[in-house]
Amino acid sequence: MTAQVFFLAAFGLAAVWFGIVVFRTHSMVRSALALLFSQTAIGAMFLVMQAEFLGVLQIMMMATEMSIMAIFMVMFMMDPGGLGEMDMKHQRKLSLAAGVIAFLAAIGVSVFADWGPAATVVPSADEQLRMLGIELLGRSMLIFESAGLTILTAMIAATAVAVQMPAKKEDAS
Amino acid sequence: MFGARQSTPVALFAPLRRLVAGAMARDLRALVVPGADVALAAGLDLAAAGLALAEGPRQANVLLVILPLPAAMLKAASVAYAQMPRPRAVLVLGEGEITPLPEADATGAASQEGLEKAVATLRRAFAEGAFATEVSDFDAPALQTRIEYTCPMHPEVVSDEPGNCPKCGMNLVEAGGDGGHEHHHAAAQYTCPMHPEVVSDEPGNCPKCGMNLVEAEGDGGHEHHHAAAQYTCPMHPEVVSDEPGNCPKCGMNLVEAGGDGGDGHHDHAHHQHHGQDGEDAQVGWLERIEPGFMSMIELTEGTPRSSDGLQMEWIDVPFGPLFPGLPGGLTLDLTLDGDTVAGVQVGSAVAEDWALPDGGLDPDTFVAALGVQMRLSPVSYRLLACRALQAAAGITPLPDEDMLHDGALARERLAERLLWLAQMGRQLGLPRIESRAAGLSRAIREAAPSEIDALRGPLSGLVESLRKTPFLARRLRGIGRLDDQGVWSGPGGAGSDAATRLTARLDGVMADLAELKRAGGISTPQTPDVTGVGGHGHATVETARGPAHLHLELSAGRIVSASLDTPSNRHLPLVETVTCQAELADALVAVASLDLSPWEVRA
Amino acid sequence: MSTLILVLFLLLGTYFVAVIEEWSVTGRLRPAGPVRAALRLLGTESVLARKPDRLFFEVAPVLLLVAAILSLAIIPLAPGLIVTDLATGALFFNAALAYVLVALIMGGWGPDGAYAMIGGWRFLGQLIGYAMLVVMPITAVAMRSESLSTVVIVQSQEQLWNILYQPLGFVLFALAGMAMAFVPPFDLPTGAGDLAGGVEAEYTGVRRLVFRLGRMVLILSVASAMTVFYLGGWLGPVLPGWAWSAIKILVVTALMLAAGRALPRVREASFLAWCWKLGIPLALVNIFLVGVLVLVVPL
Amino acid sequence: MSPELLVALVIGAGLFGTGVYGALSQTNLVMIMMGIELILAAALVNLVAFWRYLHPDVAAGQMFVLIVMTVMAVEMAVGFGVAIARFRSRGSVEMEEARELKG
Repeated sequence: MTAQVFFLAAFGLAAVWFGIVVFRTHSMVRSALALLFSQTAIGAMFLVMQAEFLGVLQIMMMATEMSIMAIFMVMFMMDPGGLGEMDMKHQRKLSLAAGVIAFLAAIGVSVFADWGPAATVVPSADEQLRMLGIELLGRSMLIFESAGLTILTAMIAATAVAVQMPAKKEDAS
Repeated sequence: MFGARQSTPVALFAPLRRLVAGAMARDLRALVVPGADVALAAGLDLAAAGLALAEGPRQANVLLVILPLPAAMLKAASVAYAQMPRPRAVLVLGEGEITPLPEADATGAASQEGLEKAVATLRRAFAEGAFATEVSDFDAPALQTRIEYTCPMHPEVVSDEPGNCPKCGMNLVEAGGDGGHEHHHAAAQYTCPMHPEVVSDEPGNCPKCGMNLVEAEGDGGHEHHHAAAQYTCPMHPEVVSDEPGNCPKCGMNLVEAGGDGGDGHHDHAHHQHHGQDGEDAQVGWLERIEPGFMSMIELTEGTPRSSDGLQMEWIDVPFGPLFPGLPGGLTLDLTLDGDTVAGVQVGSAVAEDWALPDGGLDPDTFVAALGVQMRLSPVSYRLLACRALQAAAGITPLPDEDMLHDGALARERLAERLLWLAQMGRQLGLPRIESRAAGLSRAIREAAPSEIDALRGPLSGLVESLRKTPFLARRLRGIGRLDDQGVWSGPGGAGSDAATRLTARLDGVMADLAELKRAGGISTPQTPDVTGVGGHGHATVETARGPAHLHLELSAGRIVSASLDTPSNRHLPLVETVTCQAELADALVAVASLDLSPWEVRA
Repeated sequence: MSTLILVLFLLLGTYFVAVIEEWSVTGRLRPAGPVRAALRLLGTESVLARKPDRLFFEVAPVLLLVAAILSLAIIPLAPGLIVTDLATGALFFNAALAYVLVALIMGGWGPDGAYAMIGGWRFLGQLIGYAMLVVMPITAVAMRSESLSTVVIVQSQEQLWNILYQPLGFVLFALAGMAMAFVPPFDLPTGAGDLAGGVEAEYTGVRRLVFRLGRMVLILSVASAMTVFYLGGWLGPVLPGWAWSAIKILVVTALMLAAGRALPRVREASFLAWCWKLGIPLALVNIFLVGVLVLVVPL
Repeated sequence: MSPELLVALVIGAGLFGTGVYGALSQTNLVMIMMGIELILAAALVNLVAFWRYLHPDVAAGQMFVLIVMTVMAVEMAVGFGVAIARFRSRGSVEMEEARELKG
């Protein structure tokens, strides 16, 4: 067993375990931060897989994203601290079955598919960055720009949906 | 030392302990009761005496008490003392009662000299007694005797007063459960989230890990909302649970409650709705909700709504009476919706009832008492009382003397405006302004006429630098705007906001300087001789906060009735206007910009 | 040897930051102040709040310290004097400091106190303001050096420091960095007059000591980043590289804290408005200008 | 096939299963979003693993990861927009209480 396998498995198990914690704790803030640590562990997996840029990016982005998630949990829940042990689940059996089936199916595919020989040589981090940059601003420029445009649209649309229009406010009162 | 920290006497660590104790003795952080402003008004220079100001009780190791103080303030001080980490000490300046606080570790007169001596004593006490093998604990009586009220749904909501739960609007019940609430609480069991084997009938802390106990699942309080099949214990009918399992009391298997399991409170209500109109889609979809589901819409129904329609957690946060950004003694209880102020309650922990005793007061006692009570502006109120007495007795004051009294008044006004500036500097995070204003305020309060000329330069320098501080005016603009026809009588006038009030006070500083020059000298007022005289008198004095009025009635040389009208007392209701729906920081700035003195508030 | 210098840099740097920080609050320079305060906190009881989220309460100060120290790992003090020269160094700096937010939210939520909680959430709002203003000026810096590696970034400033090459970017990054280190006037999460200490309010004893240490290392780290990205890092005549680094970092720290002493604490709302309405467009302009410069005047 | 790839894929499967369970079992909109985030994270792990162990010389693999990260951010933005709007109109983000969305 190589060191890479060991670290992959270690960070991976941490990621899955934190993922499970998300749905087991009663405290909403803990939920959000457990998800953050799950994502951070995934970022660490990227680093193990020598995708330095992606790993660091994942670790950076998720910190902010999940913190925002935490504040939304606090806003929208009556009992964010989970002291009341409120139950927030439904269709338990169905979802558990679906989860297990999804897990097994994915494992089945990954084990039985023929993935071909594994690559051993990986470009250096510098080289990767350069390649990625050229890819983004060359062949895949259109896709990248569409992604950028999509996120801008989503930002504007989400804000428009969320903001209460002053005119509407007068109606309500 | 009473507040010593417990430590085992291991010889190996003795030098380290000495080192730490020595460092503590030279790094004293004081929490000032009633407040840093009162220390300043008493002419104390804490930094020069070697005391740094602590941000809050958790960061303090010295509780500096400036006496005399009313009981309410002492109670708050004892709670703060209980929150201070050990080793901690009490330093008392002045004369008076300090119960329920523990015995003082150092005492002194309320003067700079007394403070410095007391600090020296305190340093010795810290160096020698910061650590002890035997320590006695201090529990603030105020923390022990109170009855806590809690929400049956939200055990984390604990309040000192009965009322409604800020989260769901339900009535709060007395923690511990008595009389009328039996049906809710007879079955309520509290358990530790970490140690399920810990079960208690009362809320409290887990004996194993100290965590707060939470209500065990399936207690009475949840009954209405779980309309599902319920399970109960054949031996203990009060044990009701949504899930099959064991009875927490006797461990027997729970059995399904007979027949009406699916017909709880909740469902009945909806059947009725259904019967009435049958078509109501709003009710229709609720029908299909899974059994056992707790509807948030129902729970939050009827709770107060915030004006922006986006209600976040409502929390009650006390600011004061020992909050560093506000005048000491002012209690500001804010209800926050997120970080917006949704409700406010303002009061004073140092207010006194101004009722006169039966048979009246003799003038000397009255004037002295007024001077003691109005801690921040004693001269103004003494002068007010003296002038009212003169008016009542029909004495015409000598113009020269009156002029000198005006000088004293202007000097105190100046000191007070600077005191406010120091407070504002502290709140806005301008330490340079804070220390300069505080130093000048201290210097001017007791300055002789000849010394004031020397202070003129630094004063106008401070005013100039405040006018030039970048972003200060922008920071204050639009905050705490007052109505055009309100009761505001302070600087800035009607319709002012925090920025215009600051400008008005700075103008006031220059005007006071001019007034001092015109007065030409200073003399503090003496109680006029009114032996045997009777009559009515009224006087008005312009303080830094606005005009103060006193109307009094003399009968045979004694004051039999007095009605005092102070600017702070008048302005107190304005707090609600200026904080309503403001962001928290803005609300605090707005309150500070009103310059309320809690001492002038009537109990 | 280089490990020793790096550790010394961390310790001495933290100490100097603490001295300057005390000056910025009290107005007095006391060299023994930080040592005394540290000893006092070491000997003070560490009180647990009444109903804490124990896990968060304990983890928050440590996480703050660890995040701040990690972000220092990519700071080169001299050629070869760096913990790890990552190809994505500039990005890593951001990634490490993103966890300052997590630490503050944990520390705010943990003790179950209103002041702390409001402080923690306020910092989240503050982050939404400054986050883009940290990343976008760094983008412009990386455009000039054609690399995210901090060593290459310093080398790219051989001819002209970035503070002169892209002054607009420096101003934006300096302000955003101050907000990131929550030094005054951006100390919304820990303001004394505003929240009685905010996130720090409930921490006492050793836990507070760790928190304060983390805070000092954070300020040091932000000052170091400004030095590396804009002030040419170790570049300078006569003196050895590490000395130039140390001098520049110290000066930047002092200026940063002195600025806070003279300015009133910002309003959260106006900070956000300023960042999004003015800061981000300016950062875009900066990127455009630097792009033109890089193509037209290769310096 | 290399053991590293297998480990990464199994971890991905685990995250995917957890995400599916979470997204289906939770009643709260924000919690459901957390489940979706986990599902997307599983996709990220798989993409990076495929890139690393099958085609490390093709930068398009990394670009896919960036696109998925964008999708995560978009999902967050839209989800929170909807959540705020619902919270305003109904006072709740419980999906049990959003049955009228079924039509």
